[in-house]
Amino acid sequence: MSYAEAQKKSVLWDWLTTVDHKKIGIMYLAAGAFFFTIGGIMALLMRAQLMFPNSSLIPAQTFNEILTMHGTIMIFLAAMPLLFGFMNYIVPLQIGARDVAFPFLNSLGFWLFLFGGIFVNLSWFLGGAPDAGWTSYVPLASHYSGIGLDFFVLGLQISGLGTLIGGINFLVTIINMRAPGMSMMRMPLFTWNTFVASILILFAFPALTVGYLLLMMDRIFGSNFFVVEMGGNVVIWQHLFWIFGHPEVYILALPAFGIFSEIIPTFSKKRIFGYTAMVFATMLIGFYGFMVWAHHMFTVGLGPVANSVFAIATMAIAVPTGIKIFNWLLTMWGGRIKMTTAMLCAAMFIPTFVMGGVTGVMLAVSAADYQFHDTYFVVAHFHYVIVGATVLGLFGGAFYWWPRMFGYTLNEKLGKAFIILFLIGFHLTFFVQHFLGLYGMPRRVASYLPGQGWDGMNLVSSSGAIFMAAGFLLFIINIFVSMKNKETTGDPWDGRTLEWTIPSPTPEYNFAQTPLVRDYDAFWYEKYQGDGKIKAAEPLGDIHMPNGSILPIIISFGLFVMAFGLVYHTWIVAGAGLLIVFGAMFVRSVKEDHGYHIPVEEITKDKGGK
Amino acid sequence: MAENHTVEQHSLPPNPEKATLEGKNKYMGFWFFLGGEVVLFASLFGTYLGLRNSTAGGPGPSDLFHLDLVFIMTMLLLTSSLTSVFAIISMKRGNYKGLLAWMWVTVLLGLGFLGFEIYEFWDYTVNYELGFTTSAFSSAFYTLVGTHGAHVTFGIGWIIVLLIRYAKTGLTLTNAPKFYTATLYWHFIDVVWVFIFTVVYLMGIGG
Amino acid sequence: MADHGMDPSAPLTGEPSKNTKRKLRKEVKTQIIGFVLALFLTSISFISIASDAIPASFAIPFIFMLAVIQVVLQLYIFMHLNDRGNAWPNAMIWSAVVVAIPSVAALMLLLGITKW
Amino acid sequence: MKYLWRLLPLSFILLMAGCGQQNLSALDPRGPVAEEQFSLIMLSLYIMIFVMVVVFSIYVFVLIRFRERPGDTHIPKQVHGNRTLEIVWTVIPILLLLALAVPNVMTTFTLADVEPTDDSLEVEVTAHQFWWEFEYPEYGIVAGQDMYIPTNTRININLEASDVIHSFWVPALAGKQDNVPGITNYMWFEAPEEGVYIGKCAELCGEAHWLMDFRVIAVDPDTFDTWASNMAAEDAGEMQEDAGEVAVQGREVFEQSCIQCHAVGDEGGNIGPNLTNFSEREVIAGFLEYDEDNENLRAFIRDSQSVKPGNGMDVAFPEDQISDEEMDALIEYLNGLSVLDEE
Repeated sequence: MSYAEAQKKSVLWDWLTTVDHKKIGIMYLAAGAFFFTIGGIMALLMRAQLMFPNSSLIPAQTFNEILTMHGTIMIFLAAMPLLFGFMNYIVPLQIGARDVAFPFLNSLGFWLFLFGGIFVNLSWFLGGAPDAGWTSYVPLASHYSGIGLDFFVLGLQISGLGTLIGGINFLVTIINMRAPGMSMMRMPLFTWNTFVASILILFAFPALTVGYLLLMMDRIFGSNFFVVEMGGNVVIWQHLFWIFGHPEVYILALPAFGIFSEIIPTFSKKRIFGYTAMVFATMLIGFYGFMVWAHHMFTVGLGPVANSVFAIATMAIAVPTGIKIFNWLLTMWGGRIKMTTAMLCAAMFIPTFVMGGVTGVMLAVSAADYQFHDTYFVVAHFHYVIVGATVLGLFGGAFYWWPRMFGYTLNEKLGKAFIILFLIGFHLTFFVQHFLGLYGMPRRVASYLPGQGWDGMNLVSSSGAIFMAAGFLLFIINIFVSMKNKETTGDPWDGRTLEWTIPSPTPEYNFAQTPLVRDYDAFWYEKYQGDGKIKAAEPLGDIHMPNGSILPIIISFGLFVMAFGLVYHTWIVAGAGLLIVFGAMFVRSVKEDHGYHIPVEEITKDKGGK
Repeated sequence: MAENHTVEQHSLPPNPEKATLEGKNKYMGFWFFLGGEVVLFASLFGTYLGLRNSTAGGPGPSDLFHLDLVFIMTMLLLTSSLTSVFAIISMKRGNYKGLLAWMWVTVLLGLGFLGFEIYEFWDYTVNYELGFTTSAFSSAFYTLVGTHGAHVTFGIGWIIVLLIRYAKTGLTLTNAPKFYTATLYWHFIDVVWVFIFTVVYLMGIGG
Repeated sequence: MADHGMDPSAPLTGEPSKNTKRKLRKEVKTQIIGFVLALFLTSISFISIASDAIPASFAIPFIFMLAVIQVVLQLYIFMHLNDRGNAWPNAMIWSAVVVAIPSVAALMLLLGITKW
Repeated sequence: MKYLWRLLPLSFILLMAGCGQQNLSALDPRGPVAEEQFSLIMLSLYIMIFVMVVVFSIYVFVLIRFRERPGDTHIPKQVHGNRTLEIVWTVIPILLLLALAVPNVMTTFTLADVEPTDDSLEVEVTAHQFWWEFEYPEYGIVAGQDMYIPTNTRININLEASDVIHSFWVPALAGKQDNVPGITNYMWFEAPEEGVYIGKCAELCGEAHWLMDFRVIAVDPDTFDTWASNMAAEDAGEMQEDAGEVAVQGREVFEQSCIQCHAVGDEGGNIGPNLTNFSEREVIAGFLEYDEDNENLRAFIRDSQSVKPGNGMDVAFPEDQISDEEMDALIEYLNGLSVLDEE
C-alpha cells in the first residue's frame, strides 16, 4: 500500500483495520467506558435492592447474576481495558517510539477483548447471565449453574487471550523501542508501572487460562476435575483462580500508581522523590503479588502453617506500598502544588487508598480474617483499593492526558465538582460497609432480613451510590461541554515527559524525528537545562508505517463463533469457528506485508503547523 | 537500534533472525510468550500432581504406562530438537537448502512422536477403558499430555506452513526470525516433555 | 529509521564471515555434546525406574533432579538462553520459574485434604 | 453541601457507639474464640489508626503548606531523594508488621488446635443448599437448623458439605470456616453464656444463599443432656400422650407426603432437615417467624419455592394434594414436635 492509498480509507474501515496504537488506545477507552457504565448501572441496581431490608425489587436469582456480572465487567471489561487504553496511547509516546512492537497483535488483542466481552454479555439474552460470582467457585459454577457460566468461561477465555497478547506487546515495546538515551532507569514511572503490570499479566493470565480450561472441560466435556465423587478436588479451582486473581489486583493498581507518579510531579513542579525506590517498590509489589494468593483462602482449610506463611507474606506487601505513599508525599513536600482536577484525583487517592491499604493489612491477619472473610468488610476493602487507586487513577489520567488524546482540555470547574461529588458518594457508600461486615452481614446476599442492625447503614450506603452516579454523569457531560476548549500548544500542563513534546493534535507517526533523551524527565531537562526543545536522534526522513489489517477482527470473530459452537454443543459450528481462526492466521503468515512510507514532505507540512 | 538498518542487502549477518527491529521484537516477544507457557504448563502439572491418585476405582498410572513406548517417544522428540538446531546452524551458514531439509526432518520426527501419542491414547481408551471422563486422574492426565500434544500438532502445522511458503524464496530478513521462533517453540515442547516423561510417566510407574 | 528502500523480502546471499564460520563449527560440537548429555540423562532416568534395584524413595527425587538438569541444559545449549542480548528472556524465564514453583507446590499439597 | 459535612461525623459517631445486633456481631464477642479474634481486630486497628494518623498529618500539612499561591511562579528545588528518610519508612512499617504478625501466628495455631479433650463435644456440621444439618456422633442424633450446645464446653466442629461450598459462621462465637465438598474442615468454639446466637452461611451458594441462617442455642449442660437424650429416644411412630386426634391425623398426612425427605426421630429421609424438635425452632426454614395462626408455615408447606426460591423442596402441595383440613392437622402435628418440654 502506498501513502496515498492509506489516506483514502473510509473512516469506519480505518478504525476497523487500524493498527495505530493511538486509535487502538482510544477504542480501548471507548469500549471500557461503555462496559464501565453498564457495570455501574448494575451496582446501582444492587444498591437499590439493598437499600431496604427484605426488598423484592430484584429476585434473588437475578441479583446473583447482576452481582456476578458487576464484578466480571468491572474487572475484566472495564478497569483493565481502560488502563490498556492509557498504556496503549501513552507508553509509546513516553518512550519516544513511533508505535508498539507488534501493531498487528495490538489490534488483535483489542478485538479479542471486545468480542470476548460481548460474548459474556450475550448470556443476558440467551438463557441467563452467570450467577456464581466473578470468582465462580466450583462446584457452584461447574455443576450447579446454568448456561450463563458457559458464556462466562468462554468469553473471558477469549478476552483473556487478548490481554495476554497486550501484555507481551507492552513488554517488548518497552524493552526494544525506547528512544536513544532512554535507559531503563530514565523511563517515566507510568511506563515502569506498565512494564511491571505487563510482567504480571504474562505470568498471571496463563493460570487463569488453565482454570477456565478445566472449568470448560468439566462443564462441556464431562471431565472430573471438580467432581468430588470421581476424585476431583474443588480447591484446585480456587488456587488457579487466585494465582491469577491476586496479581490481577496489582495489574489494576500498578498502572494507576504510574498515572499518579506522573500527575503528582507535574503539578507539584518537582521531580518524583526517590525514583529508584519507586522502581524497586514496584518490582517488589509485583513479586509479592505472586506469593500471597492463598490469603483469599484462609477459611478453606489449608492448615495453620499455610495460613501463617501467607499471612506474613501478605503483610510484607505493605512495606513497598508504604514506601510509595511516602515518596508521593515527599514529592509534594516543598513543591508548588497546583490543584487541577487531575491533581485533585491524585491528592484524594492518597487517603482513600491508605484506608484501603490498612484494611488490607487487617485482612492479612489470618486469625482475624476468619471474621472478615466473605463479609461486607471485604467488599468495603477492595472497593477502597480499586476505586481509590484504579478508578481515581483512570479519572486522573483522563483529565491529565485528555488534551493529548483528544486535542481539547476538560472543564476544570465541572471536573472538580464531579470528583468531589463522586468521592462524597464513594465514602458514604463504602465506609459503613466495613461495619456492616463486622456486624455479621455476609457479602453477596440478595437481600437481608430486618432487625439485624443493618438497616440504617445499608440505607446510608445506597444513598451514597446515588452521589457516585450523579458525579459520573457530570463527567460524561464534561466530555461534551468541553469540546470547544481546543488545545493547540501540545503542552498544557508544563509537562515533564516526552509525550508533551509532540504538537497537538498528535500526528499519526508520533515523532517527526526520534527524540534523543538526555535525562530522566527528558522534556523538563531540556526546558530547564537546555533550550526547551527536545534534541533529535535522526535526520528528518520518510517514516515507515505498518499497514492496517482486517484480520484481527476475523480471528476474533472466528473464536466468537467457536465459543457459540461450544456453548450449544454444536461441534460443526465450533469447527467452523476454528477454521476461520486458522484460516485468518494462515493468511497472515503467508502474506508478507511491509507497510508504507509517509513522505518527508507530508511531515514537514505537519511540522509547519507547530 | 538504528545501526542494524545499515546492513547491506546482500550480505549475510551472523544472526539473521535478529537483524531487523521486527526480527528482534519477534524474537523477544516469543521468549516472553514461552515464559507465560511455563506458568501455563506449571498449572497443568500442579493439577495433575494434585489429582494423580484420584483414580476413582479406574486404572491408575502404574496400570497404564509402558516404559518402552515412552522411551521411544522421548528419543524421537529429543532427536527432533537436535535436527532443528542443525536447521538453524545451516541457516546461519547461508545454507538455505540445509535449513529446509533439517526442518523437514524435524517435522517427520514430530509426526512420529504424535503418531505414538495417538496410539497411546487409543490404547488407554480401548484396552484399559480409561476415558477422559473415567476419573479425575484420567481428566488431568489427558488434559496435561493432550495440551502438550496439541502444542506438538500446532508446531508441526506451523513449520509446514513456513516450509511451503518459503520453499523457493531463499533466506530473507523476514523469514529468518520466523524459522528461528519456530525452532524455539519446538525446543520448548521438548523441555516440557522432559518434565512430562519424568513427572507423569516415570514417577507414575516408580510410585 | 532509515530503512527506506531496503526490501526485507530480498534473499540474503553470500557467505558468513570467517569468524562466524569458526563459531558455527564450534557450535556444532557443542550441540552434539549437549545432545549426547541429554540422551545420557534421559537413559539414566529410565534405567533408575526400570531397574528394581533402586528403591523408589531414592529414584523419584533422583530422576526429578535429572529432569531439572536436563531442562537447564536444553535451555542454555539448544535454546541459547545465555547468549549475549538474551538477558531479558533469561530473566523472564527464571521469573516464570519462580512463579511456577509455589503454584505447583500449592496445587500438590494445599488441597485441604492434609492440613498444613 | 454544608448539610452533608455535618451528616458525616454524625454517622461516624452512630457507628462507633453501637456494636450491631447482639449475638450477631463480631464486635460483641460472646466466647473465647471470638474474643481472641476481636482482640486481634482491635490490635490491628490501633496499629493502622496510628499509621493513618501519621500519613494524614503529613498529607494535610503538605497540601496546605505547599499549595500554589496566586502569583507564585518559583520553580521548586528538584530533590532526588533522601536515603535516611527512605530507610526510616521502610524499617518502621516492618517493625509494626512484626508486632502484628507474631500474635497472629500464635492465634492461628490456637484456633487450629482441634484435638478432642475429655469433656469436649463433637458436632458434625453438614451444609446443604440451603439448610444446615448437625450430627452429634457421641449421641447418635441428627438435628436440623438449630444447633444445641452446652455452655462452657469446648465444641469441636467438623465441617462438610453435600453439594456446593458453604461457610459456617457464628460471628458472636467464632469466625468462619468453609464447608467444602470432599474435604473435612475443623474448628472449635465455646459459649460461656446461655443464649441464641445467629449463624450465617458466608459463601455464595446459590439462589437462597441470603436465607441460609441457622441458630446456635447454648443451654446449660443439664438441659443439653435432656435435649440430646430425648432426641435420641424419640420414637417416630409413638405419639405424645397428650396428642389430640387432630395431631394423629396430621401424623398420617406427614407419613404420606413428608416422610420421604424429612425425618422425625429415627424414621424418615434425610434429604430435608430433621424435624424431631420442630416446634422448638427459633424460626421456620431459617428465616420465617412463627405467627399466631401459622400462616407462614402454611404458605411454606404449600409452595416453598415462592417463599424461599431455589430451596431443595421442589414439590408444592396445593389443595388437591393436601386439603385445608389436612393442612391444619399437619401443622398441629408439627407444632407438637418437641423434645425439651416432655418431662
